[in-house]
Amino acid sequence: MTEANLSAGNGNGSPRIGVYVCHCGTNISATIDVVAARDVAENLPGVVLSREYKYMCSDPGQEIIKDDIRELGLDRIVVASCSPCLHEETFRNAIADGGLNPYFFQMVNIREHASWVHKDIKAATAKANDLIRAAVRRVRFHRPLEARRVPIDPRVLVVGGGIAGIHSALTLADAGKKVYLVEREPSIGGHMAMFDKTFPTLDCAACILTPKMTQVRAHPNIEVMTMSEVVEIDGFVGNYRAKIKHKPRYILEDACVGCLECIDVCVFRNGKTPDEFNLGLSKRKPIYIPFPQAVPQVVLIDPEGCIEFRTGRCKKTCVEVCAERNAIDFTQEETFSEVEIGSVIISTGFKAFDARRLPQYGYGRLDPVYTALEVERLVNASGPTEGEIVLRDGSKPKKVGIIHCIGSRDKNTNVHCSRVCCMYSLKLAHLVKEKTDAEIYEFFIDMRTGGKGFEEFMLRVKEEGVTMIRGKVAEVYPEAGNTGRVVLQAEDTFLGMVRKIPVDMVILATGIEPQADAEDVRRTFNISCSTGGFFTERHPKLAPVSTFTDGVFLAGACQAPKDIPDTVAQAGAAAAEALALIDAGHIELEPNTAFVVEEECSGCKTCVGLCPFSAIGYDEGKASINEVLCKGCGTCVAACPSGSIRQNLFEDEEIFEEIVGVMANV
Amino acid sequence: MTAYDYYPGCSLKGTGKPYEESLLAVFEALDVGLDELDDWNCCGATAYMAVDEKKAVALASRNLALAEQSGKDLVAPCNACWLVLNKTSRYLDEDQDLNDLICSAIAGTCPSISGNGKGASFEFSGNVSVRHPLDVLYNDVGVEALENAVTNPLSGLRVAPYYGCQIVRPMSPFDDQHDPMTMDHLLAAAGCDVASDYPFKTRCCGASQMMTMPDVGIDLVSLLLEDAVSRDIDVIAVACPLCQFNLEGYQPRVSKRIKAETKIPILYFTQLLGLALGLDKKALGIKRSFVPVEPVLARRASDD
Amino acid sequence: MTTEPMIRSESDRDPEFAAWFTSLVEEEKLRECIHCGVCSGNCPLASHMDLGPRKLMALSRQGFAEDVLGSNTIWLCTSCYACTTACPQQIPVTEVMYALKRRAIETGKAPSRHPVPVMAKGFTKMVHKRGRLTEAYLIAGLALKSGITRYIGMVGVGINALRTGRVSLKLDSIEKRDELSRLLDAVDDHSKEVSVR
Amino acid sequence: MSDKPKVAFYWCASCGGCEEAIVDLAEQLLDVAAAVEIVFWPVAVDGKRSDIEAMEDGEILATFINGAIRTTEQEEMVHLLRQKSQVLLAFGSCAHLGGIPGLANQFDRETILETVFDSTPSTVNPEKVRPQLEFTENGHSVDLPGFYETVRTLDQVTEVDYIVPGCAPTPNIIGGAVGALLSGDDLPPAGTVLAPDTALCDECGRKETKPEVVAISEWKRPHEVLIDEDLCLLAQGLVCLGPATRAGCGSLCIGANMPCSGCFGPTSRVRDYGGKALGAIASLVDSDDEAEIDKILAGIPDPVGTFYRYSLPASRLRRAPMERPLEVAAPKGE
Amino acid sequence: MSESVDTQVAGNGFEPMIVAFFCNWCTYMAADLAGTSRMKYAPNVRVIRVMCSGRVDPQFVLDAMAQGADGVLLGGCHPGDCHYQEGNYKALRRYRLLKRLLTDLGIDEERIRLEWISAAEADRLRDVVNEMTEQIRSLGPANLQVPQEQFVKPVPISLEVSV
Repeated sequence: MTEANLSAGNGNGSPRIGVYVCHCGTNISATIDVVAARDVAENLPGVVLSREYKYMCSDPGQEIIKDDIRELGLDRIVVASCSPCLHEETFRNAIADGGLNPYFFQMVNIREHASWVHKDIKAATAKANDLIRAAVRRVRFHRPLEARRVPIDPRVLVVGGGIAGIHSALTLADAGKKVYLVEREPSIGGHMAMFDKTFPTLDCAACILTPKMTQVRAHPNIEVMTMSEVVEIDGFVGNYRAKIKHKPRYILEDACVGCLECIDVCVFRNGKTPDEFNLGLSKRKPIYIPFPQAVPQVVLIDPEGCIEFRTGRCKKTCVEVCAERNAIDFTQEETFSEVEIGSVIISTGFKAFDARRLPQYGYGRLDPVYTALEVERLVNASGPTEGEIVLRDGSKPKKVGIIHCIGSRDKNTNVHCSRVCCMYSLKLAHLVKEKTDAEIYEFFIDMRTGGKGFEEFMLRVKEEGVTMIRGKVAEVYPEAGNTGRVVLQAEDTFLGMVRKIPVDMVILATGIEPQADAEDVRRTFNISCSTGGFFTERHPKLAPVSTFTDGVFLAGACQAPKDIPDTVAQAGAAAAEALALIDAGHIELEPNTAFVVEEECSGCKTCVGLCPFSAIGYDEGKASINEVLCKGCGTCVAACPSGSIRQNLFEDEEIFEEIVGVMANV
Repeated sequence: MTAYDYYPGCSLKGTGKPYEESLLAVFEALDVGLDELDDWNCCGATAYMAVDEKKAVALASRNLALAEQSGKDLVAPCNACWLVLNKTSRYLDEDQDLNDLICSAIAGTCPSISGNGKGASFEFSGNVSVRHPLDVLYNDVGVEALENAVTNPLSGLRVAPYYGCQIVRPMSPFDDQHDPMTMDHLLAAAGCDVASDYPFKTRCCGASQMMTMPDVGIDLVSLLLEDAVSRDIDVIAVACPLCQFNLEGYQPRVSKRIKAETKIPILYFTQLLGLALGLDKKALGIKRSFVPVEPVLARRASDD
Repeated sequence: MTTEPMIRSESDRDPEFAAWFTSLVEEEKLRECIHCGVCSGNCPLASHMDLGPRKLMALSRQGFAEDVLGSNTIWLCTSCYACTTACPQQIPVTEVMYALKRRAIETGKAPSRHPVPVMAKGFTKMVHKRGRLTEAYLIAGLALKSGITRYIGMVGVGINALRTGRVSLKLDSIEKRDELSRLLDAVDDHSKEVSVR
Repeated sequence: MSDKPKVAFYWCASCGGCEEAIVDLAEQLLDVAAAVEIVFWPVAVDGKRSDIEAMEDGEILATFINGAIRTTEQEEMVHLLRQKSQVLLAFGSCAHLGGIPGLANQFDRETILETVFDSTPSTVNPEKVRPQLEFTENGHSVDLPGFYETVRTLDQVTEVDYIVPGCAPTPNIIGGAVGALLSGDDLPPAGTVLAPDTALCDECGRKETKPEVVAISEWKRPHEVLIDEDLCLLAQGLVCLGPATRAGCGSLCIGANMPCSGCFGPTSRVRDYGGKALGAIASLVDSDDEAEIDKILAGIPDPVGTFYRYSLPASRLRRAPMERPLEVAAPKGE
Repeated sequence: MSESVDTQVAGNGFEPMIVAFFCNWCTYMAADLAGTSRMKYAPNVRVIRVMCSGRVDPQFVLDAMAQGADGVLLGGCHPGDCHYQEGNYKALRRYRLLKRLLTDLGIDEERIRLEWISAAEADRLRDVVNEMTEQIRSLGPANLQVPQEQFVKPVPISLEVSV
């Protein structure tokens, strides 16, 4: 390509380029010789001006660019600073303010990709120079573009009906938006519904959650789909379409009034199946309601346990008693439905660590060993023991050990800190102490009480006489002599001695893990996971509820372990982000779409089948790209055998020039 | 008939003699061949590693090199030997520099392995796995074959399986690290009443300290035995000559230490399997126990 | 009543030792200890140790070589690997113990008549020479070198072993003794630790 | 001396097919011959290098050069003719892109010489005699041209005004080129390939038979299958490079039921014919699994020969890496 | 490892130049994350951002090599994770054929590499860059950028009769 192909912004003559090298305080300038970089840039063809400055993204920094555009007639801008993911938008806006098309701009990433990852100043500076040279060469070929505007469907899909999903859904619905709330369990409520009290205020979890659940049920703008899962999603921001699978409940949801008579008359006199909601600490019948406050207030049938399903010869007393409403339907099958939405909030929550994975703690093998979640049910008034703390052998514990960090802070299981265990362990210590007056030992590694009122709560629990031992229990084994007790062996690192403490009850503070199927959810919604398996936010500081997929937001523990207040705050934030999108009515997208140059196209159709979004059509001997459907991947551009497809912002010339730029010094 | 190379290790020729006797008898009864490795040397145990690492590796490597000549899997009944040989084989696999060093040393100094003459060279092919008898009996022979061969089930004999430390840690290629079960299953197949409540099946017995710091050793053994006494264990079954000697040899001192009469026979699991297979007690080395075994067996008979 | 000073000044630290120590395990893993105490809690010998593995590691990281190499902790370790498998930071504690033992012997910091190093040395000597170990001779040698009195309580065991035919008084050795000792000499190289990976 | 415009033809590393192509103009040739004076055409007309050397600079209106540049003599002649001509045309694929002789750039010079003078089964050369640059006997000496390490295209040696593409150029293309030159007006910018700037599909008779989605699970070679005479060849699993190749030939090969092998080279938008064609062809593979992809692509046994059949010297890499890139100029054995 | 790579720059030895084409959504982000995590790796790679590995035209790879790159690294999303559903598969298909073409031409196969690196895998990005840099360092320069004068100098067939 020759200089003749250059398109100057001012319409005539050669481009007038301004280069700005940012110090980013010392983030860049400590490793990259910014003055040298500026000098190198100054001598590149087309560069009219080159500056270095402390903080290009600051207001004064942006003002410099604007002034230079106006005063020196710059028509191309290159800023060498941080990642374009961070400030590309900032500088484009500044350039537009300066009166130039914002796409006459190229950003060079010399911080994340150079100064922060190298130590050798010479090598890092050489790399920065190469990258700046590439940008200068490339920007000469930029053309004026306009952002694409896409309308936003105001309906929102909320995936997961725990406290995060509930709060998001209510916020959106109160703002007048239609919400589809999808929950895979038979009731919304999530883990919070299982808790007894919440730390540090000791509010009753049910007392604060159930009103919100009822609101969800009653809200005209919310459509709750339980026993349902999103199996497929396609489209793009503002215009998604989700396919939802509904598992059979064997009850007609609209007909059931939640009288629960069918449960009473079931041919099973007593429950035989471990009750999921009580973690198996009690039994339920095959026709049941998950818990008294369940939403929807509708029973369901578990075909595994139901005689009718197993033999087809049940008396069906349930059907008899429901004759009037006729809500029971043994023939229900899995169904699918589709909804159209503009944005999605993912609030799929967490999975409690399975303590069986650490056999040295005896869970599942030694009767006195419980998980924290089980104890939540034990202390709960509506739990299997109606709030009495009774052990599996029927006795009340006199000595209780609580072991922190089970499945957290452990490279053999999860490296991360689960963030809530210290506090919920203190809460359980308090509750168990209150109910049994047992002697309680908290074995912790580090007591993490960073939160409003948390430290005060810890002091209160100490005052109540709970013994704090700094050291993780190494082993739990049955005490000699058939006492039924177990011995906790740990180094008390305060004392520097190993201690053996026999107790009646052990509570394992199990950590928070991503849901077992987080990987599937991630794929379905095309978002990413961090190393630990939690969903990745767009930016850890500045976009904590956004994802890299526009219009898909995160709320709650699916993003990282967090407590209820943080979950609710994040759920509100996710709802607000969705509302901002909806109320803008449209969204501006990168104009990086591809287009076919008609007179160059031979109609070979190579591109047509390659587009995953069916954006390429073929008509009258030529291919053409539907700009609305094009997402700008550029696959067709690379494949076009006659070079007749271009991609805005990523034209062949631009990339070839970048190659020349980075290689120019070789 | 499947056959293995057999690496007895020093103990099985001394204090662990009944282990060797019963092992050979049981394997023969189950039609599994064991061919003693020609001119094997000491594995080095834990002591050598504490003095000189490279030499410790070289020492164990010589045995692996010998075993590679037949290519059969190598059965090492002593836990310490089993671990040292396995660990060495892993080092050789993972550390190429070390592997080169050892191979060239073998080539240069051991004509009986690498052949005579100049340019003798040696390379590990990695074709030999080091196996424990528990592994072989459980995974190769199988519980079912054993069950079928049992003629004299040891019902009513309350046996605590004790695995010791070095066959489950740091590697546990054939069993669960925290709750190993292979011996439990084998003993159950022999009809034993397996004491699954015995909590210390992988706790270190302290054997390596018994000679050097007897007080410490006695402490560790006491813990293991005291618990067994409290649980009415008839016999503790072991899979390692060091554990056996340690748990058995000091019971009079333990009795004083815990202030309770301690007379629990410590039998190799192979001895128990041999009894169940109806083999001759003498051939199984039962008579070589310090703690008399007959009373326990007799009590079982009277319980029947 | 003797008193041990419970204060350490910076001059007690040996930076070279600290650097050697942290380089034993790749990726500075040894610095990642979170002091949960599981190693000590799991250690069957912790009850007899002056430091226990956790404190030993902490002192080593800080370079207190004298405290570490002079401690009984390293000699009490029986290599049962309970600490290694339980460590939440996956620190190979047992292998580090081996390295500390070797360092103590090499630098002459091992207590001179302490039975553990004495036995270890006797063991290696016998194996180097004969290729195999004869238990009775090892014990006899140990008793002579580290003080015979402590073994008086062991006499009963010895008699039992003799009675049941479990003691061999014949010094065992392999055929190719010369090959083995030449092999061991050929790898006499202390330039690099290999085991802690 | 006539005042008809002077025209010259010259051949470098080529097969002679391009000369044939001129003869193939048939009656048209007579028209051309009548309109111009052919001052130099070694293959057909007697003439000496000295005749050209005697000419004024720019005396020749147009010189058509076919063949790639392989020897010193070719290079000298090309420079000479360039000097004497107003317009220099690269004629045919070899001059344009390097052509078939350019495939020699997969090997180094020594390998080629060794093959030719030594190792082919039909060679009998026990003394391993090789031609020499100079040979003197009885005071008479003869010399031979030097042989370059690398084959080059004409425009890598000298400035080229126009390109007449094809292996060989088809009569319509030649006719168009000559016509444009003689009419003298509206000449395109220098460097232009005198053929349409779209791909061959545009003029292919089978275009409309190509389905919108082509996904290939097995590549086939022409001798392996019965080829449907109407259906798009790519759709039949044949590696037809028409989509990547400049139009203008009238899709002659496809008319003869053979896939396009790319002699007209790329369109002006493409910098590396082979790279582009390879990208397009590979994209059509119907698998996302690496092993299966490899299996399907194994149906293209010789990627270099397939995608760079006519254009290796014109490719971005120009040739296979040389063992001793800095030593090539030094004669062997010195 | 990372440090040793970084410090080798100071020496006078051969420094490989690697041109990389990174997908905006995964490998480019991983490189950003490596930066925010202050990981250290070899400074030999020059990253050119594309929206998807599917945008990478084999011409780019050839062009970079022709201009003197000693290696070319392509970074895309893991199979099944493409931001555009399947662009990475297109990249894979082209890469497999291109790699064959290059190795047929006699170019070391280590010089071109396609890696799947998700946005979270900064450590992998670091390791891949370091590993590739070291591999190419040991291979030496690619020498694919053949200076013009080497085409121009005449080379005689042979001056003597070989024995």
